[in-house]
Amino acid sequence: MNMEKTVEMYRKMLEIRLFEEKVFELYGQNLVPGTIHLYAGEEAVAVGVCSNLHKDDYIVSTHRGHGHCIAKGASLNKTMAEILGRKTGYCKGKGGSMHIADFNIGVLGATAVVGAGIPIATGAGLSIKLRRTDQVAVCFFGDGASNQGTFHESLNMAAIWRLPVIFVCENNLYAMGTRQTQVMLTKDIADRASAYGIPGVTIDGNDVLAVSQATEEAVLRARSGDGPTLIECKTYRHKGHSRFDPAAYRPKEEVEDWLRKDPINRLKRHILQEGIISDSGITEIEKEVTRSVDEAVQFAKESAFPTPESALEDVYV
Amino acid sequence: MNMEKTVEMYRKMLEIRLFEEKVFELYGQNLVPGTIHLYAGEEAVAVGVCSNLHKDDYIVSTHRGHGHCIAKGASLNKTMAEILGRKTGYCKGKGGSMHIADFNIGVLGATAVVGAGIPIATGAGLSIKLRRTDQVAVCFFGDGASNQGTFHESLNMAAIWRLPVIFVCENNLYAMGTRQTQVMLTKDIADRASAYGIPGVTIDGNDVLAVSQATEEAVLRARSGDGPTLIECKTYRHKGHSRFDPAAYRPKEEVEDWLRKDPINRLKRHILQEGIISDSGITEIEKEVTRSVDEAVQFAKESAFPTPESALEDVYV
Amino acid sequence: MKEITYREALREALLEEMQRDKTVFLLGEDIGQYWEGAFKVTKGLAEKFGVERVRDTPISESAIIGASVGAAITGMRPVAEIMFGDLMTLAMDQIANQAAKIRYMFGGQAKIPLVIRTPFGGGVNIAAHHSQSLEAWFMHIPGLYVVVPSTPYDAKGLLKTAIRDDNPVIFCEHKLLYPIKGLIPDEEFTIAFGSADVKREGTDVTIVATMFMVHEALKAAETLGKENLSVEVVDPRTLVPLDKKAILRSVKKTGHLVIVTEDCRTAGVGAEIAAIVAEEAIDYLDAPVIRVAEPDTPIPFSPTLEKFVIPNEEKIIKAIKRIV
Amino acid sequence: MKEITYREALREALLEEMQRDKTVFLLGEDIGQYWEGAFKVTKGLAEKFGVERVRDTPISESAIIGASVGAAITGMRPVAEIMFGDLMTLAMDQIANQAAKIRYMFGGQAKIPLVIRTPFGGGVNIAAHHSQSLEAWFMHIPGLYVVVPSTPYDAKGLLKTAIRDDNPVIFCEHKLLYPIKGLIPDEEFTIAFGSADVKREGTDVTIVATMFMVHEALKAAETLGKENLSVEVVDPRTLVPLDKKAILRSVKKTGHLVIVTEDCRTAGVGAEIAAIVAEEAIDYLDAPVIRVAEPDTPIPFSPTLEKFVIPNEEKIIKAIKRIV
Ligand SMILES: Cc1ncc(C[n+]2csc(CCOP(=O)(O)OP(=O)(O)O)c2C)c(N)n1
Ligand SMILES: Cc1ncc(C[n+]2csc(CCOP(=O)(O)OP(=O)(O)O)c2C)c(N)n1
Ligand SMILES: [Mg+2]
Ligand SMILES: [Mg+2]
Repeated sequence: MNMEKTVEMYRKMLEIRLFEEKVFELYGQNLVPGTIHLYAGEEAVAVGVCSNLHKDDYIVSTHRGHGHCIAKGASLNKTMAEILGRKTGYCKGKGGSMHIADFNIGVLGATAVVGAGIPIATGAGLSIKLRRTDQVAVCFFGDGASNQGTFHESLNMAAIWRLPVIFVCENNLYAMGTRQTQVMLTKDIADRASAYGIPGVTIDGNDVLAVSQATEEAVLRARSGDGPTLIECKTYRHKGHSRFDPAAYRPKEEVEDWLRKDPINRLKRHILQEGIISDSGITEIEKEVTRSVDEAVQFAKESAFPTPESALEDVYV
Repeated sequence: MNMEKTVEMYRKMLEIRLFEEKVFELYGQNLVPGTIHLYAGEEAVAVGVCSNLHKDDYIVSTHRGHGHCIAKGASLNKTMAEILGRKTGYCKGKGGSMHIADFNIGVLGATAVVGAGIPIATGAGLSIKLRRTDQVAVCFFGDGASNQGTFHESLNMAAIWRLPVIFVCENNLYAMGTRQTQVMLTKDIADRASAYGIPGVTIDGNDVLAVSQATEEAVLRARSGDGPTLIECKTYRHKGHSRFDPAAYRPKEEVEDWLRKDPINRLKRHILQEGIISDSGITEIEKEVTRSVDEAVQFAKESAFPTPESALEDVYV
Repeated sequence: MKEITYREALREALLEEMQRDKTVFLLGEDIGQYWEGAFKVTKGLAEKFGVERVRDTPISESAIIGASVGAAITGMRPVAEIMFGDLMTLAMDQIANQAAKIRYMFGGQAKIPLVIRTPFGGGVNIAAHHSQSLEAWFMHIPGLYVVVPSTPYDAKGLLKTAIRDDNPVIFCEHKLLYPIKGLIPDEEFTIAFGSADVKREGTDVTIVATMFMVHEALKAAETLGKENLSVEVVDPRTLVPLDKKAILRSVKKTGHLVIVTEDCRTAGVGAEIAAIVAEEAIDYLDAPVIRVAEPDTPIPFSPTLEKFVIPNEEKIIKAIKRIV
Repeated sequence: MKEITYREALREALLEEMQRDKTVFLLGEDIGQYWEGAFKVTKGLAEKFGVERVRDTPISESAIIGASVGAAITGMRPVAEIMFGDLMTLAMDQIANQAAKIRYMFGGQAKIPLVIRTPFGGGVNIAAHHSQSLEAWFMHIPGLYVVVPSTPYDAKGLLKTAIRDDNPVIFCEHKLLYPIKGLIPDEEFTIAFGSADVKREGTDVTIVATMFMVHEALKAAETLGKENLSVEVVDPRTLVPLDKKAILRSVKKTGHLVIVTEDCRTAGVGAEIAAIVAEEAIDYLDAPVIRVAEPDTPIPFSPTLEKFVIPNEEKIIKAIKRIV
């Protein structure tokens, strides 16, 4: 693994983590309308995946989407402004936390209907194939989403048409309060790939290097016209499902165990052990990231709310 | 295999075949409104499956449903009358060919939305489990239907709840003009069972003894609380998809090959070879079946059409 | 009498009906022991009745409703919860083609004692995928009943009736109503479908309003009352069957009709009510009918935007002033 | 001018647009080489343009529409076929929550140049799962256009416009219209959305009718003409956007309005049109508005039953005679 890339991944993961911590804090200050679904703990998935994508590659995101977008290169300022409902946000305040999109960098948007993004990413893959570019389309979705009919229809469709799509299942073991084992008998969701005749791999989703490696292979496969891959990343969300969820359904030991497996600390240890950069290099990154997150907060807070009448715009082209 | 049961299966298969031939004939005489989807060629599936069911077991049927219903014990008279749109039909003329039902013998009805019956049968299985009876629910559906989202959602649901449901995929190689191999990469649809952690078997659907055997095992499993089974029966429809389809998309040799594999001739040969009954016994059955099919035609033709105003009834209880 | 919330009223109805009839059971995503419903309507019920009868499902809306249909036609009385009304879209075949039509298609052989509970409505800044009001879709499908309670009393009485009814019922709740309090009798009661409730009597203008909008309409009526305008507020309580008589009676009395619903204006609930009046009471109208509804946009996220599109007291008053 | 069928008109539109713009492609079940569409609208197109651009899909309605959305927002112009309008129910989330809302939710970033073609309507005895008319559902969802051509000319001109438009369009066809013939120009033409067509001028009564009902309305007008009643037939051609002006202009002229649509009466297309008139032209009405529609039943199979529920010339005449 390229050292520069490793450091860049560290920076991105930290960016997501600190961003999410700020969102949590602002929520407490009543500055975030609606609800939030934090990505903290799962950073290695988005970052490991997106580190293999070009700017014009696509991703389709979910209700737990801040991390995906930031990993793909979204502006912290515009993301934060959107979450705070400001007119400078990515969607002019129309979308909010669950619907960040940036079409300029291939972020085709986050859908809050669980599983609904899977056929959309499939369609982006079809579009790539028809336009004969070498892009790929990545779809993020949860363990819960893999029980939706759209999962089945889309993976099959992508398989038969050999579309350049990478299906990334973020298996954080829970869908709200529902444990994965309660709602499916198969241990590994990646095993479902065989029903469609495509490769499926299960990896440690808290190991960004493993995620990146698996994605690299899937991207290569996709770009060479060999079709889709299902990558299941086992990971864990640090917080509850949404802002108000105390997540009492999770055993204390399980939570502690996973907190020990924190993907950012893990990468930091690796970086230091391998001497990729030094302690002071890490501190430098932390400072820079903290600064840019703080800037995003300031940008968002200082931004105006949209004018009420703008609610009537953007329904049709 | 019990000899009596074998003969009974022969009779039922013949009943379906001659019934379908009559429907085809009546269609030509403009006596059948709408469209029809004939079951001819696939009789071994319905009969092999239903020969293992009790009267109070359930089946859920499809647009190609005449055979399912007759195999489960439906009255030829009422089925034919329904197909001809008469008020003496099973549904008082409201349903027609694609919507036969007989709740008295567990025929929970045919849905014409491909794949829509799969969750309904699952719900019948849930009901059985909640009511703690030892019934089972069987769902018939096609190869085409297995690409619907409902297939995925329902098999998973039945699996996790260990419901007494038997999913019978009638793989007749085509969905309208679409070859199975065009729309899925896996050769055997039964392989999809592993995605749900349930057993899946692929059998020769033109061999009624094999179908019966596989069903017997699945029924046993279901009644003992061990959950669902997916049975894929490879078979072939003799005619086109619906009345007006010349089925030009099927290679001549393929059709001829399958006609040679006709399930009724095959069972007849077996019966004669094994000496289960004699030639004259066969002739006797043929006569009886012909008579009852003719009676059904007469009954239907002589029945009145429903009064127009009865269209307003049965919307609500 | 006792004072309880809409949420508690729903829960009481579920609890009482489950106690009364053991074929009643609940299913839905996260309605069970670990979450007790996204809006906590099923709180404590899994604990009380066990996980068999208060059943957590996978995220499979189509199979949830399909399985409910299958259970309903074979002797059970399922009450399914779809976590947000917007997600009914995922089960529309099972709702509109199967649940609604099975009885008819099969010539009256089946009964479908199925209730689908789901929360509609905006006002909590959760944007376009979690804020819609789609009641009109279900009104348009014969075979379904559509229930729209606005108070704890109505919620409890109508839910009990829904569970006892042998037809599929779309039972619409509203996110902003869950915490609203109201009085209900201590003894058991049910409310018949098709009986509107005049929530406030008046002689000058009729407001027909549903769900959360009933409360906004009552506020408007109160405010206008101070200006000596007497406003009647009619709450249909069920959209199918619809108590046309009650609506027409009120319109014939006041000669003025304002319809207030939270759904998108075009082809919404208000269109049907306006059409009925245009067909059956046109000669009694002293002014044009007015629909106050959402102005045909998806529901936006930001509070300034959402507030602009959802009807409220102020907009109702403005509408009424246009015609009196 | 040349005379062609509605089916051929649709096919010509598809063909011309595919020739004009290589980002246009078709997908759907059995639209390709082996079947050429359940109603043969795509006849010869797979042969001409290849299986990449005329793409047979698995039976996966939700993924068909979802994939179309994904293709549309990334530079392609998909035209999806859903084999029967009743099956739109299987893709309602993708249609109503994704296609319709993506542009808005994302603050105008996306364009969704997507057409969904599907046949509605009864009259061919294929019962409740293959005969519905669900246009009103789509009217109720902002972000969608809804197109309802009744003639070969309208079909061709509107489909070409639909394909060129950057918004998602629900393009409604009708099974009984496919073989109907009409004149169209030899040269290229398109028809702007939102422009109603007065299919017959008259002064005594306005009929607003859509799809196959336009033809029944014209027959009724013809018959009544012989009795010296002058009937105007207005065909909105697109329900969203709706040419309100044309409808109001006609109603103001005639003072009598009968709305004829094939969908279920309650909360159907007719409700919206009646409501508009109740809001904006009530003073011009000399009689109650009348809706002639399907009487809120699923569509039954048997010819005697189906004929009874679907509107036709006779029922239209009866309705008109009630108000003149
Ligand atoms: C179709 C659908 N059903 C239910 C919901 C409500 N809901 C929102 S997130 C969620 C859990 C999703 O779980 P998973 O897919 O594992 O993603 P995670 O939240 O764990 O990242 C549910 C049930 C929804 N938004 N959409
Ligand atoms: C959801 C849905 N999509 C499409 C159709 C149109 N259609 C009717 S039968 C059929 C083919 C079904 O194929 P299969 O499931 O293999 O059953 P078979 O006809 O071969 O018995 C199709 C596409 C439908 N009725 N329902
Ligand atoms: Mg999860
Ligand atoms: Mg088939």
